[in-house]
Amino acid sequence: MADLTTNIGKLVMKNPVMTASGTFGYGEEFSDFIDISKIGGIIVKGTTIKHREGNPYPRMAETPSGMLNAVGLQNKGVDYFIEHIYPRIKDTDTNILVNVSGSTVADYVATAEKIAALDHIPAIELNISCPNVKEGGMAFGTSCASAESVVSAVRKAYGKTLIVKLSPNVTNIAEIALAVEAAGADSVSLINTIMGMAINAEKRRPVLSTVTGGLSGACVKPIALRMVWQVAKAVKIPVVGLGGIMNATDAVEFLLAGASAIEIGTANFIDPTITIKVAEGINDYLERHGFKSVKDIIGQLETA
Amino acid sequence: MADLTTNIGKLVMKNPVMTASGTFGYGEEFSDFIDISKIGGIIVKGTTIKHREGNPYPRMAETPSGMLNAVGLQNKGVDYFIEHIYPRIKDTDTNILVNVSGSTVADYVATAEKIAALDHIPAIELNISCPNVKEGGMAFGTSCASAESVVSAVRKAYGKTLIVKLSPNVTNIAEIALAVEAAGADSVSLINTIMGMAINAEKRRPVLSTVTGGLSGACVKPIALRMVWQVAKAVKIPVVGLGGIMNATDAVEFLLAGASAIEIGTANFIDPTITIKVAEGINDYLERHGFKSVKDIIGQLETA
Amino acid sequence: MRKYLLDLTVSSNEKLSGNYILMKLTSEEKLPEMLPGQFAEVRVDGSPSTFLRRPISIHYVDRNTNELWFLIQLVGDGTRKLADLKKGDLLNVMLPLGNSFSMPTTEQKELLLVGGGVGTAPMLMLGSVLKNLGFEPTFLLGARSKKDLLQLDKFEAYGNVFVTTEDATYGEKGFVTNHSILKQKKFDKIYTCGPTPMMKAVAAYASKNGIECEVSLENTMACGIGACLCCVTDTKEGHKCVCSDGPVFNIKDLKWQI
Amino acid sequence: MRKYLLDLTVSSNEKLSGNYILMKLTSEEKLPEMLPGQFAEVRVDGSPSTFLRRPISIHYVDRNTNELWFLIQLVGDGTRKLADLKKGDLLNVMLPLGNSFSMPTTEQKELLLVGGGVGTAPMLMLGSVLKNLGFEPTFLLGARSKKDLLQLDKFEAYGNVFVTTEDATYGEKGFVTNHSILKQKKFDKIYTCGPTPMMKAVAAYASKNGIECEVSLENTMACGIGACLCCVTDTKEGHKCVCSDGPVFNIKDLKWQI
Ligand SMILES: Cc1cc2nc3c(=O)[nH]c(=O)nc-3n(C[C@H](O)[C@H](O)[C@H](O)COP(=O)(O)OP(=O)(O)OC[C@H]3O[C@@H](n4cnc5c(N)ncnc54)[C@H](O)[C@@H]3O)c2cc1C
Ligand SMILES: Cc1cc2nc3c(=O)[nH]c(=O)nc-3n(C[C@H](O)[C@H](O)[C@H](O)COP(=O)(O)OP(=O)(O)OC[C@H]3O[C@@H](n4cnc5c(N)ncnc54)[C@H](O)[C@@H]3O)c2cc1C
Ligand SMILES: Cc1cc2nc3c(=O)[nH]c(=O)nc-3n(C[C@H](O)[C@H](O)[C@H](O)COP(=O)(O)O)c2cc1C
Ligand SMILES: Cc1cc2nc3c(=O)[nH]c(=O)nc-3n(C[C@H](O)[C@H](O)[C@H](O)COP(=O)(O)O)c2cc1C
Ligand code: FES
Ligand code: FES
Repeated sequence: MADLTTNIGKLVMKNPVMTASGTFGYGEEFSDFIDISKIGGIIVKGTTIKHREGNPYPRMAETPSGMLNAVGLQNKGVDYFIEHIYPRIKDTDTNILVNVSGSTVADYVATAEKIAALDHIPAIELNISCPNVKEGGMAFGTSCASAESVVSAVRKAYGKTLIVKLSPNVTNIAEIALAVEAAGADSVSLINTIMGMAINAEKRRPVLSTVTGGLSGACVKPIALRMVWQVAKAVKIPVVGLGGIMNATDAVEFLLAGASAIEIGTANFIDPTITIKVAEGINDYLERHGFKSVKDIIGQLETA
Repeated sequence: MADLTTNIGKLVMKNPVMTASGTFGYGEEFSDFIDISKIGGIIVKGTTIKHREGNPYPRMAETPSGMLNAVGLQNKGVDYFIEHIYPRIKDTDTNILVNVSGSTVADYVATAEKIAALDHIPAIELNISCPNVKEGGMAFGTSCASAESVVSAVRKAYGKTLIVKLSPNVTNIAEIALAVEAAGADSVSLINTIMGMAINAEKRRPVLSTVTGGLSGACVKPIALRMVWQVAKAVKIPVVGLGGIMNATDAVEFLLAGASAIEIGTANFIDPTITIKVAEGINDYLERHGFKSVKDIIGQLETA
Repeated sequence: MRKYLLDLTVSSNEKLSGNYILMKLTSEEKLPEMLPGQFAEVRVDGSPSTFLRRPISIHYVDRNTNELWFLIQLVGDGTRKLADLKKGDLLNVMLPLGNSFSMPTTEQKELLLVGGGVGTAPMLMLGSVLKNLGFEPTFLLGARSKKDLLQLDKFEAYGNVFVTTEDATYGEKGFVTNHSILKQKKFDKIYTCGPTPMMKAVAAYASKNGIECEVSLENTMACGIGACLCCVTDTKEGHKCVCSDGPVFNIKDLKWQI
Repeated sequence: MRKYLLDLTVSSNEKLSGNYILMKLTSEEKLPEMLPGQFAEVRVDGSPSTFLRRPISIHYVDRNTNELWFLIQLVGDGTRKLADLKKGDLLNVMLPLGNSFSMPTTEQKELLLVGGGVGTAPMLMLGSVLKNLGFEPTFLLGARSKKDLLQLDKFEAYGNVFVTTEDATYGEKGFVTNHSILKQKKFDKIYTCGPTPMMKAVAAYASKNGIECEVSLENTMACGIGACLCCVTDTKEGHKCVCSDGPVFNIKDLKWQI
């Protein structure tokens, strides 16, 4: 057994596999299929200061090797989370992270402050990259100045590990990552979904209620991998890589490209046991290639 | 038979199907499989002022529902094209367009001027979006100012139909399209490839010689469709839509999203007869839905 | 209820009239508990255009032969690929998913089960369960045409079957809500599954006549287990997931304009 | 040469020792002309991870039975899917693609055909053509182990066959370039196809001994017909496409350091 432990800021994880926000519910939904405490970290649903109903349906469209979603951050709000959900999940023997979203800087800060008070939540993932909401969301993640402003504000209010989730819908993601690093983030995670669209030709109408939605799944992997590589070269803080990871080989590719940990999203829908399989598969890879620790392959892509 | 004719600037096409540059050679390569004069337009390889060897190999990697390429504009230069290739293809009974690339504004202008002198080339597609070259290429297509500068310079030198091919690797493609329109383009085409990357985990090396490459094929369709829709809403000039079109339904989706014509790229590799099938399929769609002309569906997506 | 991820073995896969298949699946282990109205998320292998699992209702569970039945309409690449499966092939399923039809209260004696098209699928399992509990359910099944009427003989084993076809090739002509049985008999509870317009018409009939009514909804699904929030429907308490809060809803909880 | 896009019918698909298949395809029409060294681009259906066609060499064409043979090593999802094809299934192919091995000049009598692993595939067709022209070609076939030696009996019909295996399970131990036949006999022309290190060793032997040598290269391909420029190799005249300028190159034109 190789050493799979990895660190993101002050966060120590038993293995580099986390679940991507919005694709794994609160973890409980998967506990009939796997022992969720064996996952390195569970990032729960996008949580906002107030209750959000999300977008009207249809919210999903299948695409070649992927899917579009337009959920739009449906959640019952941070207070409901603290009162009703946190007590149920807090003693899971793994890292539980909250994905924090908002429409204004004040929203982000207020939500982060409330989460900061929860002993069993060691880190948040700040979502400045949701393409499915009208206000805020992705807008914060598509310019250096706005990314910087929201991250610095949250940084002041939140002392534990702060991971900032970046949007791929930008010209230069490394630039945004640098701004976020300068603003005090402990880590960046990428990518959130890519803005896409589906049309029903027979009906001459968009498939999604919101016309556009966020693309995820195997199809985005080449783009995600490129961005993780670009960002890992640019910043000094640890990078969490995700986007289209479907199996252990994909996960190893992200680690080689420079990710210190990875997240699995859409693949959970196709195989609810995939997180465990990927953690095991990373171990197999390390053993087969004679590496003692996952840290021995992080960023070890040879490009010369 | 519905009326399939469509216009791009002064260019009249017998049907809205064109071939995407770099995927259809000079057309001749496909003439054993189809009557290439039945295609609405053939856009030949990216052509530069001087001979280019392109990138070292490997230049190709397969990805989920797509592929990465790193050809890097290999071509024998515009003079060779004019002397050796143009005479062979000029009498094909369809529109032959040249895709013009360059490293500097002067290169673009010089190449466009030489092509302008060719009677049987009614239009050029200005490629300001190639992700596979070190200098120029995509750099011109990722900021409004540089896009504007190269397009205005070429506009002065080139009087026939000028289509500008946009890069999807940007935060706001509608903004770039507006800059290009203001600079005098007759049309915009989109999307070029999306920058991606592939890694061979066993070898811990990138698959492509250039590390990153351009993603194309079915996987990019949702992104391309979204961008075509955004751009078509923003500009007044006609839009040429492409990116992941694999069949007639895909093509109809782009027309509904606002494209006046479409291009087929990667799909030619899987089915060398696909251009003809798509043209026929568009006709079938129009007849089945009782439309007399393809113009009746361009931009007719109902989003309300 | 505990959910399982299982590789079941195809014991038969029969092409029915029209464009439907009846697939029977078995396992070395005893099949898990399943309730009427629940469904499975089926992984479709070898279909390049099918990325996600496909939701398919529990049509019937034969505890004697340890077989699970699916009744499937072939509408696209995924379902067509399922039709290629042969005896002995494996099918990966997540099940049982979702809630279920609720059992009648002590006052509810006359039960009407209305199915339209392939929406008849869950009605067989429901009918068999109700019959086992001592009820004599009435089935009202609607279809485009005779060839779209599925499993009639099976339904007849559990209750009286009434039929409408749109083209009058079998039973009464028209839609289920036009059937004369609705005028002849008074029902205490209605269960329905089928195309949305049909279910809305049934719901309207039920609500006009003060009859309790449960409908089984469809929606586009990604996870099938309440994790992704892709499959919501409007209810009086806001968006609810069809996959985990449903697929069965009582019409009094929905925001249908009926 | 005219290229065709054809749906051929599988007439047999045999699993060979090791991890290889021998697929025979036929057509109602007479199969088109094909030359030794040419290849086909095969569309693999029903394999979600196989987006592009797969290049496969013409292994042999049996004009009596109107059958085209492919010899395929199962290395990934695409080739494994091809192994599932059964008699009667259709396979969509573009063919014949690429150039071909050049025929010997009048001075070239002793011909050596060196194949390594599945690179032996085009050598059978080449051997049969040379034999038909009156030559007595010599085959030198290398493999990891006995189980990777393919079609030996077929090769023997067209010439003398010498063998090396890396593990000494058959023929001489070692690599093809260590085989004693190279010391015993003087060849006028060498044709080779196999792993690049093997072909380079053969090319080095040929160039040291002043023997003309043609190699059949592999590369990652997208179109197979010279349209996309994805498959280039370095030649003295710059980048050339392996699919249309090759796959066969004369080593004097390549920039190999040998
Ligand atoms: C809870 C539930 C239970 C179901 N039970 C059954 C069943 O027992 N038997 C059965 O045959 N079908 C059932 N369905 C529908 C079935 O899931 C779809 O027909 C199937 O997913 C289509 O897959 P496909 O790949 O063949 O078609 P696709 O290529 O995905 O789609 C073909 C066409 O069907 C439409 N479509 C696809 N999925 C759905 C959907 N979920 N709802 C409405 N339209 C859709 C598409 O828009 C398209 O027009 C059920 C659906 C749900 C949500
Ligand atoms: C001109 C030509 C002729 C060929 N003739 C034959 C033949 O007659 N019989 C035969 O078995 N194979 C032949 N090949 C190789 C064959 O094309 C590949 O083995 C096949 O494409 C692999 O597909 P896959 O989906 O099974 O594997 P993939 O999943 O695509 O790949 C599996 C592994 O093989 C490697 N690989 C894939 N394609 C190639 C390639 N083109 N070259 C080198 N490595 C590759 C991948 O990097 C990976 O490690 C030929 C290749 C060329 C270019
Ligand atoms: C249905 C769905 C809901 C999502 N909700 C969120 C969310 O609430 N917050 C967030 O940061 N990302 C959200 N995402 C994005 C994922 O966390 C992830 O970044 C993206 O899907 C790419 O990874 P994947 O390809 O592995 O799915 C969601 C994705 C999906 C598919
Ligand atoms: C192998 C290859 C070579 C290409 N070369 C060029 C080029 O020279 N000029 C250009 O503008 N686009 C080039 N492209 C981009 C295509 O023209 C097209 O924009 C892109 O592939 C998206 O369309 P598709 O998904 O239909 O292939 C190339 C694409 C491929 C796959
Ligand atoms: S399909 Fe994911 S919540 Fe219902
Ligand atoms: S594979 Fe396209 S040029 Fe060779």
